[in-house]
Amino acid sequence: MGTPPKLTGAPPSSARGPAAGAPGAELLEGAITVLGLPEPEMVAALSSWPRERALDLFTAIAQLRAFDERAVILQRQGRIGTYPTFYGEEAVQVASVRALQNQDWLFPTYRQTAVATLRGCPPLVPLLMWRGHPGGWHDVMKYRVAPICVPVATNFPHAVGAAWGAKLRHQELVALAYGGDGSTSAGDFHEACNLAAVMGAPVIFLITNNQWAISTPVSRQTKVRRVAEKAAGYGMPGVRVDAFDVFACYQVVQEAAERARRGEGPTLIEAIGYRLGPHGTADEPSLYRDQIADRLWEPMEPVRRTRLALVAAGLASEEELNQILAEAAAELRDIGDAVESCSPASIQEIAGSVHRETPWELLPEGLWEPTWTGCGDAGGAP
Amino acid sequence: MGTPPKLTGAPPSSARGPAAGAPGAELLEGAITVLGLPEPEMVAALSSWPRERALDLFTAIAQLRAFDERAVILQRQGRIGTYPTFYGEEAVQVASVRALQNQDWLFPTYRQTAVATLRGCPPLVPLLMWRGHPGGWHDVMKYRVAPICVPVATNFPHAVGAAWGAKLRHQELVALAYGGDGSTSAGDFHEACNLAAVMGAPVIFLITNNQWAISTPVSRQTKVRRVAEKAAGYGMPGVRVDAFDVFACYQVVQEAAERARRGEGPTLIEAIGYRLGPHGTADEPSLYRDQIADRLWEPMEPVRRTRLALVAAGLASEEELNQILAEAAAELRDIGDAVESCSPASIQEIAGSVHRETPWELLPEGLWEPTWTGCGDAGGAP
Amino acid sequence: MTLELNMVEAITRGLSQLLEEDPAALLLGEDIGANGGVFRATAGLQDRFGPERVIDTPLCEAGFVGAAIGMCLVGLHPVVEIQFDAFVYPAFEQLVSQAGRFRWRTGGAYGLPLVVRLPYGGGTRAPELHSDSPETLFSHVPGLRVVVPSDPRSAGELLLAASRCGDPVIFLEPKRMYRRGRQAVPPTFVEGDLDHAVVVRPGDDLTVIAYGAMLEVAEGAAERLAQEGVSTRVLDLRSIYPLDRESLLQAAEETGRVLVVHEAPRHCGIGAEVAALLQEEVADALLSPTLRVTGMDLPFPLSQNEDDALPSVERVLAAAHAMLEY
Amino acid sequence: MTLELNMVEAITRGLSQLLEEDPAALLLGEDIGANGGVFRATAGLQDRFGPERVIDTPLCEAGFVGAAIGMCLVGLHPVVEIQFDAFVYPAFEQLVSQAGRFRWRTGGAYGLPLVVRLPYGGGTRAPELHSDSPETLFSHVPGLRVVVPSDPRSAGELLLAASRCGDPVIFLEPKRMYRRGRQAVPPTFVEGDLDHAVVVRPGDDLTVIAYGAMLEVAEGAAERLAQEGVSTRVLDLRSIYPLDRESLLQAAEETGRVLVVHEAPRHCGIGAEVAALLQEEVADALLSPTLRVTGMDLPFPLSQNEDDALPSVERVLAAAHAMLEY
Ligand SMILES: Cc1ncc(C[n+]2csc(CCOP(=O)(O)OP(=O)(O)O)c2C)c(N)n1
Ligand SMILES: Cc1ncc(C[n+]2csc(CCOP(=O)(O)OP(=O)(O)O)c2C)c(N)n1
Ligand SMILES: [Mg+2]
Ligand SMILES: [Mg+2]
Repeated sequence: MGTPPKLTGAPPSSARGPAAGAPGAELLEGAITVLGLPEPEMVAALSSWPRERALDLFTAIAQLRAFDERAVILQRQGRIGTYPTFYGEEAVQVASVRALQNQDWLFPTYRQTAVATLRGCPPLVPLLMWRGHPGGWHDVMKYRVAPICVPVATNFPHAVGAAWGAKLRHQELVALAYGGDGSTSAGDFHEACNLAAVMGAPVIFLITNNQWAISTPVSRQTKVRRVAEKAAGYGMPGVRVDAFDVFACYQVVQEAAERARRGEGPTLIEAIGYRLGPHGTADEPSLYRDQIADRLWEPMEPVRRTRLALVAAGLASEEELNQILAEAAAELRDIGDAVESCSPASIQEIAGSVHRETPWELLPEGLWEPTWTGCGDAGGAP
Repeated sequence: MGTPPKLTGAPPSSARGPAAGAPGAELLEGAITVLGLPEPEMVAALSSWPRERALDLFTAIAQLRAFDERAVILQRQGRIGTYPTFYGEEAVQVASVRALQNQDWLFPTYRQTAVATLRGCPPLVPLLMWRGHPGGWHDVMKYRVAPICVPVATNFPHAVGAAWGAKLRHQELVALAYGGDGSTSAGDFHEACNLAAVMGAPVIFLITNNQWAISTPVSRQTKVRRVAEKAAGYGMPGVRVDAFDVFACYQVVQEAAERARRGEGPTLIEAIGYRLGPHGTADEPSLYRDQIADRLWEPMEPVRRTRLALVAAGLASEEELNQILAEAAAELRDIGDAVESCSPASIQEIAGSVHRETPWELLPEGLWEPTWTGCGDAGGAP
Repeated sequence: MTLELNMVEAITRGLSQLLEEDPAALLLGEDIGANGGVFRATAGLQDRFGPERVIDTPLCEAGFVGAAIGMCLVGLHPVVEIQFDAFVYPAFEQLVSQAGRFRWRTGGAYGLPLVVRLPYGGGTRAPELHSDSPETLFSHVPGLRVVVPSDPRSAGELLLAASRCGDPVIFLEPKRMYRRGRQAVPPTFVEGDLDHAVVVRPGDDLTVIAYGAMLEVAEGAAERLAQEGVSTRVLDLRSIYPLDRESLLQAAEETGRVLVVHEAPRHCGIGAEVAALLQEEVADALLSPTLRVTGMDLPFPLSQNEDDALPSVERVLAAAHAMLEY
Repeated sequence: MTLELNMVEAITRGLSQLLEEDPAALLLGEDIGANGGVFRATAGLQDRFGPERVIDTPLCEAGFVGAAIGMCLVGLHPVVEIQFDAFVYPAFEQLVSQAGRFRWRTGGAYGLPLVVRLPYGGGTRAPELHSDSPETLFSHVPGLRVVVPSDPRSAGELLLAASRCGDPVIFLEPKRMYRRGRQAVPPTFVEGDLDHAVVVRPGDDLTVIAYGAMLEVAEGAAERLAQEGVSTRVLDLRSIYPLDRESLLQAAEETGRVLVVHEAPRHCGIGAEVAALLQEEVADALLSPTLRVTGMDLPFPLSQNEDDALPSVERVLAAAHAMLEY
């Protein structure tokens, strides 16, 4: 369930766009893209990218992919609980982290549970969270990555507050909040966008329009299927970009961050993609969408698409890229054991983590202080 | 406090627009207007209006004005509690009721507490509400006017549901929800607009942009001071109209209602005005806005402006219009006595009005059924 | 002829019966159409009744709960599904400031035939905010009815009653029980009784009051106590607000000891209300304090620790023994 | 040298002291700038501290409460004003699903220095939804502190403590007491004690527990009881969550009778929790049931009937007499 049925037979020769007839492909029209350009132009565009940066981006994509595939396996093995795969969204997630600086804040949702690992958080930590271990929280201050946000859209105001607050304190800092097409229907999205625009908060709303909210198609989510068109109503720029294109997404996030740093306020970025996988491991897409049609989007799958482009642009060889993928996968091959071997926490420890001084109400039987041991670095900070 | 300081000396000769230098006057640019036209065109435009309809509109304006002035007096006399005057918003409110049909639903806020009276509800009823009498609720089903909504923006989804529900039941019906510039910042506004557009609900969002939310200017409420520009983000038309112009507002609401009846879905109407009075009787505008500058909007005051126009267009004489005003005022001269003479309700009656069958918890001492007597028709229905 | 259904199947059946018998009934929620809801409680209903009666909404709980209020005004009887417990919070204002106050605002004249279905509670190894028990909050808010079924039959019967009672009902479905075994139910449900708690097991020495998934725990404890020779009455509360005062007082008078079990946090929970009520009204009949075995005052733990926070047979037994030895 | 201030003046002073002493403190809310807030609690503060520390927000409670959470992450100490009690409901999800869970989500490492000021309660002849008492709801929600001052001095002192305690605090201000008389306060407030209830009147025969505006009612009743020769202790709870367990048990043990007064609805209110706790822990010390004099389980009545719903000295006396004669 974690990954959709792969294309049978030969992979499509080109990775410029989805195969003909892919549902919602028209949304890509007019979106900023590099990998979607005709090959000569694409190669020309990539030639301006330093090889190191290009390889770094590919490596990060490989790491996210390795995490996601490993997590899906661990879920199938019953070693972690239900898990929302981000298969296919690696490119936009990597670009969002790499195009920002380490002092910038990220506000992820359940769909970006590994972005903290791109800032050095051990992959064990998010996996522990999905295992339901209370040690599965990364150190938010150390990485400047907020806790994973489960209630849709509630992370948007947080990002606005962090960015606006930093502006008030004259700290040079940008905040980026992630969301999906479904999140744009929620009141908190609106209140956050409006507040950010009024206050000129240096925040980026990065909406990955993967065209589905569980079983709900974007056409039923909003009459304006182009999410970026919502920006005008707030008086902020809206930018549309190819979500499967790490280079285009990098540029767009970087430009938005520069605007923010120049004091020009928020930007709404719509990264147009398609949810290649199920909503999560408990989801059954066959109930509500045409699995055959969905496969027409497979050519856009970021690992393959980026690799084809890097090779075509002569920035790397197929071999070294496969090497990177292999290493990323190897890194995580045995992490399931680490996940399982992490000693469980006691309810007393958990009760001690709710307030600064634990009220007697929390645990009539008596109180303990939290001491997460051997579980990544979650909560490890003072 | 109920009405602002009147202009001293001679009233401005023209009522086409606010006096030069009026704050926020530029928002009127491009707004649909009849009374804002140069006099010859204005007269030509009015000539197409049947005299009866024109007089009916003026009469309704006079009635709302009489209600508002009386309510302010009763508040000063301590016979009712704090009261949010709608001084200056009579034109748009009258137009919204008269341009719709009696089967259409209205969803008023604290700022439109007398609209039910334009559908036959005794003025006593809303006055009783402001007195804090539990009988002060009009019969919502009889008038198809929802209860007064106090929490800003929460009435928008109700209007969407009524309109959408009627559409599902194939009832020919439109719903109109009122709101202010401040209400557009709230999540419920967004969720309602988006839901209405997706479902094609025959609903009208009538936003009176009076440029203030208590002490907060619209410039601090939204970066897009033209509220109508928010409509595009939902995929619905946005229309801008002169809020002090009963004729223009009538046209615009009628067109929106026709669109809705044709199955073309919701419309966002921005009625551009200016809050001529305080937010309410407890508000002290001198703390936060320039009372002198505010007076520059006084020429737009609907009673005077409409009267000047009707006379100029030869649709009525000054005398008969003054007669209408006098009668409207006379109607309510003694209503304060009726308000006071209404016998108070018992807490037992109130407790009996919360559930269909009153739970024992509500009144340990014992239960009574509600029997509102002699208080307008509130709750009178089966 | 009867059917053997689990709770979620019974709810599906109850909903389809509602849609069959009441042309004004309709269902609203996220992913309830083709997907049949994340718990499949509406599986097949959109195919049967069409997309105008089983409606997928955008992601906006306040918006569609508010819209359901408006639908009531034009004669519809909406049944709204909230996808998971904690996602009712965005709709909190619509429920508290609007739904619960509508009849009162109309002098008692008009109520809202609105049902909000809320899969709730822990024990399903779900992620954060997918295991809350918010019933206390709604029971403290005026104008709402709060109902919790405990088995397939009560789920179907109370659902029908909820939609027809004329007041807005927060209908909490113990999701942990959705697939916890089948029960014989009649081909069509009769309207359940919203006003009365049900004695699911008679007893004289002690009464354990529970609702929802905790019934199972209460019955498990009663069984163990029986082996000890303690005759334990188990009372299925079903209505959290209003409370069935008579049944509560009767339990105290007839068994002298009352123990309350719920998953929701302890502070100001239903257990507190029951304990306060009994000592106010029948203090003399009480042979021991009314003890509470409840969830803890902390965010519901992630899956590895949820069993630590959920009331268990052992915790109930410990409390029962303390009461019996009091 | 001391000052004579009423409660709203004391709050203004407490806020300005906070802004003076803590460069990271700032105020957010609707109309708190030039207008000084609808109750004038922030009057003059924007002039003194500038529009970057006393900030008028758009009309979006969820948005600015959520933004305040984000501000905490960059080292700010926001104090948010909600204009009236019922308008906190749109921010309910941000408080329940986010603010109260942040420290827990970080394994105890990071708390939110967030204060949400909430003018609350009845008795001011205000329109609908301007007189709610929502403290119970927040006290049932994990991770929040719920604090209620009762007089000018406690308002100033507890406000300072709330902003510095390291946990999110719902700070309920009994608006009915805002201008209810002045009290001598020091020129600068010391940090109040969030953990302990305060005996505001000693007594041995009976304890009346109250908070906020109900203190006045409790003291009025104690005065009348004194004339009858009944020595009544009055306990100002101050912290609704957590509760000061020791003071509660001590009151029960030393006076044998405990009566709880609050404006909030009765069902699952603080009175229920106190009554439940006492019978659990010190049943033997109780000479009578713990009675509750509370608001009613109905929408707070419009002004003409609000006195019927508010606890009064008479209602407290009636309950006290019942307890004394028990
Ligand atoms: C307030 C709220 N309501 C409902 C849910 C249940 N839910 C989880 S993800 C999801 C769909 C979100 O879709 P989208 O925003 O497009 O993000 P995606 O999952 O596609 O990345 C829903 C309805 C939730 N988490 N929060
Ligand atoms: C949710 C909510 N927050 C705050 C308030 C307090 N309040 C009442 S009216 C008002 C301003 C509304 O401004 P606007 O929407 O422009 O309408 P207007 O009063 O100008 O007609 C505020 C903040 C409220 N009623 N509801
Ligand atoms: Mg999506
Ligand atoms: Mg306004």
